[in-house]
Amino acid sequence: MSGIKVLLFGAAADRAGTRETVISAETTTLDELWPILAERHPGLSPMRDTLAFAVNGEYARGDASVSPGDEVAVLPPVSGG
Amino acid sequence: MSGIKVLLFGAAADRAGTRETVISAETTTLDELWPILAERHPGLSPMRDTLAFAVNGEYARGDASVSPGDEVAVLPPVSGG
Amino acid sequence: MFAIVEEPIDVGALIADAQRPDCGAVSTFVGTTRVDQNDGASVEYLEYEAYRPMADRKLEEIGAEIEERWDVREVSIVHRIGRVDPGQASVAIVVASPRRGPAFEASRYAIERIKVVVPIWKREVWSDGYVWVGSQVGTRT
Amino acid sequence: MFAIVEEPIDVGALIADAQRPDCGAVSTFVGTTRVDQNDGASVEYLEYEAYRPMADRKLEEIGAEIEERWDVREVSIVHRIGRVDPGQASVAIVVASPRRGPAFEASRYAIERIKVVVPIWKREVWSDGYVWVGSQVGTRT
Repeated sequence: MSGIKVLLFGAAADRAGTRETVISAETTTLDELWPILAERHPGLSPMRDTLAFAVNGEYARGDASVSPGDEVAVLPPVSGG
Repeated sequence: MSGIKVLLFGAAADRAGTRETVISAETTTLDELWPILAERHPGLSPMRDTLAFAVNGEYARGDASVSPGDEVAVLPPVSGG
Repeated sequence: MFAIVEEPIDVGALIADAQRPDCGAVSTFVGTTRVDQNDGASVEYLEYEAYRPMADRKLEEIGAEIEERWDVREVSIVHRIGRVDPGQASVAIVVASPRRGPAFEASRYAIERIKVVVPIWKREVWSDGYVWVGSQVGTRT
Repeated sequence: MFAIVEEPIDVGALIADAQRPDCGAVSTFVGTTRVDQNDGASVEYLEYEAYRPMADRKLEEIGAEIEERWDVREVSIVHRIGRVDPGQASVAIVVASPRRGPAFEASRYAIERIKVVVPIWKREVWSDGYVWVGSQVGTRT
């Protein structure tokens, strides 16, 4: 029940058709989480190379560890200002 | 009666002790007007190299012509902003 | 002050708050909704969303970077989210410094950094659909 | 708007007036009275005077130079004269442009040009006398 919470923003939320999803997984990495997310939301796949990720509110690289209870955010290119 | 009106500003007015004076002269140049002004207001003399001049509201060089009825302005280094 | 708000930004108040006797310069940048036009369509408004509280924290980090690099005495960054109509302010940056050089440089730095690191996204809502800026994802054909 | 005024400058109103649907950026510079201190004395206020109407015309010329060099759609320069207290605005420059680069560059250009060509002078009134800035003429010993 305390899976990995995944938040999606902007174009990623748009392509996924949702703003939030929970993935049940043991401790893993962002790179290993991605195929699970992309399978669940195929519309995300073409965006892969443009996306950044955050773990618990801070930018993280693909080899960053994520565990149940963590919050992962899927971040398209930012366009504030 | 329609001499050359000379306006003084900022530090120049301060050193001259006046903001306006009229010099009776035929058509002349700024360079030739200066000794008359400096004699009348000796406090101005030390400022000579820092001053700019305007004739009828536009910056003018020392060889600019001035005639009775013209307005000459004595401009210390500007310090707006 | 570093804030993400949903209401119009009172830029005049931010500037008034930044004016200080130990500063001679206040540089302000305001980003506004610009109406692009093409193919007979035009932008009707922008709509912003943010990942909070990460976005709030990134604004504060930019403020800290500025205070480390320049002699500034007051930095405010306010970003609006939600719908922002044409000509309205989406972001305001106000920097007060003893001297004008640092004030200009720091305010410019702030807007450039915002566009790179702050998790905020905008979509342009056109008369014929929308598009997420930067992703080219949307409903315009 | 190009103006020399004797009252406080309403910077917020100038910015609001500059916001336009065809612009994405408004850059504003506000010069304020900074309290210098030395030898146990401090600046109490500044006092500005202008050679008018030459000063008004020079402000307009700076505006024309800016519109020639950059794609800007709105330029306002307002300079206050008379007494300006600590922290108060003596000058405000507001530039609106479709893009931020020209807005920043043009507002910076305006303040640099003002300090060179506009016939306005300030004296610092200290607790122990005054001094005309730039001329070092005054009553401070």
